[in-house]
Amino acid sequence: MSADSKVDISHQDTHKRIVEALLFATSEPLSIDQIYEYLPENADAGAAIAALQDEYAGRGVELISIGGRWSFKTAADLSEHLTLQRQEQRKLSRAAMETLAIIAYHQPVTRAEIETIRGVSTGRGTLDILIEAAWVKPGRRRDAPGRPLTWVTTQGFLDHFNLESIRDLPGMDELKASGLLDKSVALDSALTMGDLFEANIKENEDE
Amino acid sequence: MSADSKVDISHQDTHKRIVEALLFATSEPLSIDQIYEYLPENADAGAAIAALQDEYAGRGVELISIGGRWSFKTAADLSEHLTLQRQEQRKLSRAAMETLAIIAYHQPVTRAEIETIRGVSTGRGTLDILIEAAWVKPGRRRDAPGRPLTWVTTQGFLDHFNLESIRDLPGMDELKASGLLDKSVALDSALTMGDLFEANIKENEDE
Amino acid sequence: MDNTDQNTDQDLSHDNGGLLLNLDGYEGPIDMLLDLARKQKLDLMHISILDLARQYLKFIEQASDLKLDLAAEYLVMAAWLAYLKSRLLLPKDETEEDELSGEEMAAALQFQLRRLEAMQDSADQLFDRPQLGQDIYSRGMGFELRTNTDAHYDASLYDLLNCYGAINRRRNASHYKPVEYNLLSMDEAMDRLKAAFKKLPRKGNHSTWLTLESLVDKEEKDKLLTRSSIASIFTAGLEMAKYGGCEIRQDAPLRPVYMRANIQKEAS
Repeated sequence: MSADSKVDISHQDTHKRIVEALLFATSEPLSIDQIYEYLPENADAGAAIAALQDEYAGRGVELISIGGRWSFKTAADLSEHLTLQRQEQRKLSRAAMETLAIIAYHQPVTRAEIETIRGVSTGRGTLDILIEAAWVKPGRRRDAPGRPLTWVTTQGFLDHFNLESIRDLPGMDELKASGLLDKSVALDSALTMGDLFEANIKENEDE
Repeated sequence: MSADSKVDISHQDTHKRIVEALLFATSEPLSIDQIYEYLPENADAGAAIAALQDEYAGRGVELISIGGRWSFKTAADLSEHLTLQRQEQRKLSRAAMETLAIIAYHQPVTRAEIETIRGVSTGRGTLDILIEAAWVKPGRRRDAPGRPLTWVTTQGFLDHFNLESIRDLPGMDELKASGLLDKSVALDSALTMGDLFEANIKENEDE
Repeated sequence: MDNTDQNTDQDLSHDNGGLLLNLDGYEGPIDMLLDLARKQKLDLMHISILDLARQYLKFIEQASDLKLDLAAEYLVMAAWLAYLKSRLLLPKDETEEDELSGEEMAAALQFQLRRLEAMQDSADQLFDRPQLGQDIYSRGMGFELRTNTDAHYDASLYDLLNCYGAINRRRNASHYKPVEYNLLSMDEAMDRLKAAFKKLPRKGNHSTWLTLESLVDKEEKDKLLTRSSIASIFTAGLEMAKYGGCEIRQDAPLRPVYMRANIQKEAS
């Protein structure tokens, strides 16, 4: 008899382990009937579940019943610990970067003006991103029909781009000189290139 | 003092519960660094993991380490009881299995070395299958003429075959001791037969 | 010799009757050699490479008798094994020090076979292990851990300026009109050259030399027009010279360019 009951216990333990593994590995909560499909005929799924529920009580994971189906869930009191605060480095989209550039150079500037300059309408998210990054903020309303809101850059913008003031942004001339605004260079440079007929041109210039 | 140590113990318990919930919630193995992201600064993730590993030993679900990452997995001995949700897996060709074994045991290994060991050129699809299964990936280029690419196994390979590390590959120690994994010998034998095979291999690759 | 060969022939056709049919099952000649070796039921360390070479060559012979198409690699292996066989049977040639001895070649082949066998066994052992998704399972209901992200945007001043430049380039491009440059065309240059030649006095078949410079309008303030005039008139001169209508001369580099009309040719 004692040998028999030992076998029973070890069987019960195996059944409990199967239920445990099963509930862990399935992608949906399981009903008692579904659990029985995985167990030998003589098994007691109810006892296995009860034992597991006891063993997991107070742990980081708990065995709970939802509408008669069983499932492991992380303990409710840990939810805040399982949420991660993350600092993420993101690349600014082209649209956002252009919008920022226009606000920087043309501030205070309305959304309509930004769109005119960019030649495309500005998506809802674009300004949001710049506000979230704390680089732009609303300025005064324009004294014009509809009193549209204007946008200006922030101190945070100056800090990030290491600018003393907004006046330190390179002007159009400087942008041109750096090649950032250049369009066609070909024929203009023909005038300044080395001369085969130097004498000729000098003659012309003298006159 | 006793109050303090009580607080410590309860903190430790909370940390353990967080780690437990965390590892239970994710299907991907997590590194210690990833786990630390969820814990307060003073926490000891190693101690929490050690305690959990003890507590789960012999249960239906076990805490195991794969390539230095931690994950709960169902116990291997329950495999036959959990067959209902077995995923239909594509049977790998013998060529692919051999190639995988060669990469696993000889890594980092070049394609030419794989071909020398197998004595045949590697079919176009063979490596593809292993890459698609996310079991192998390109390693560093070899510092040799032509700077050939080497191949190594992935974290996913360890995960799939339930290996803690490459050192735990079956028979690894014996193979090493027998000199069969010796790179320099491999090259020597490549020299003896390689000349004869080379032309033929190239022909095949051109097709 | 013939006798023994015939014997082995019979043995082989008996032993390896299935072998011919199973050629597709081999991953290559070494794989097949390994299978032949395993049939010797010996530890690979103690296998007779010479016997193995004989069996393989016999097999290849049979295959060619049956006109089976063998992959090139099987034939290459046959050639190598035939060579190995001769090296093993013939007395050592002491003069050829560079080449491996038959024994060394046999050892290399044995190593190849042992290594391939080890890898094949390892592959089997590997796939006998409990596999994820077949024998062991990871969390089925793995939920996404929530992450609250504080986005931190990164952008350089260069990006900002480059973008502003791009906007301006784009705006200008949208109003782009081809600039009309004031240039002297080839036709105009040709006309001017011909008119100049006509005004000049003739000597025999030729008119007087004139300089290229003299054909350029000295009053012109537009430097680009001046430069294009020089280029166009010179090119027109070359065009005319091509069919003998004029001659061009320059005494030295950077000296004036002279042109004169060749009346006879021009007329003809």
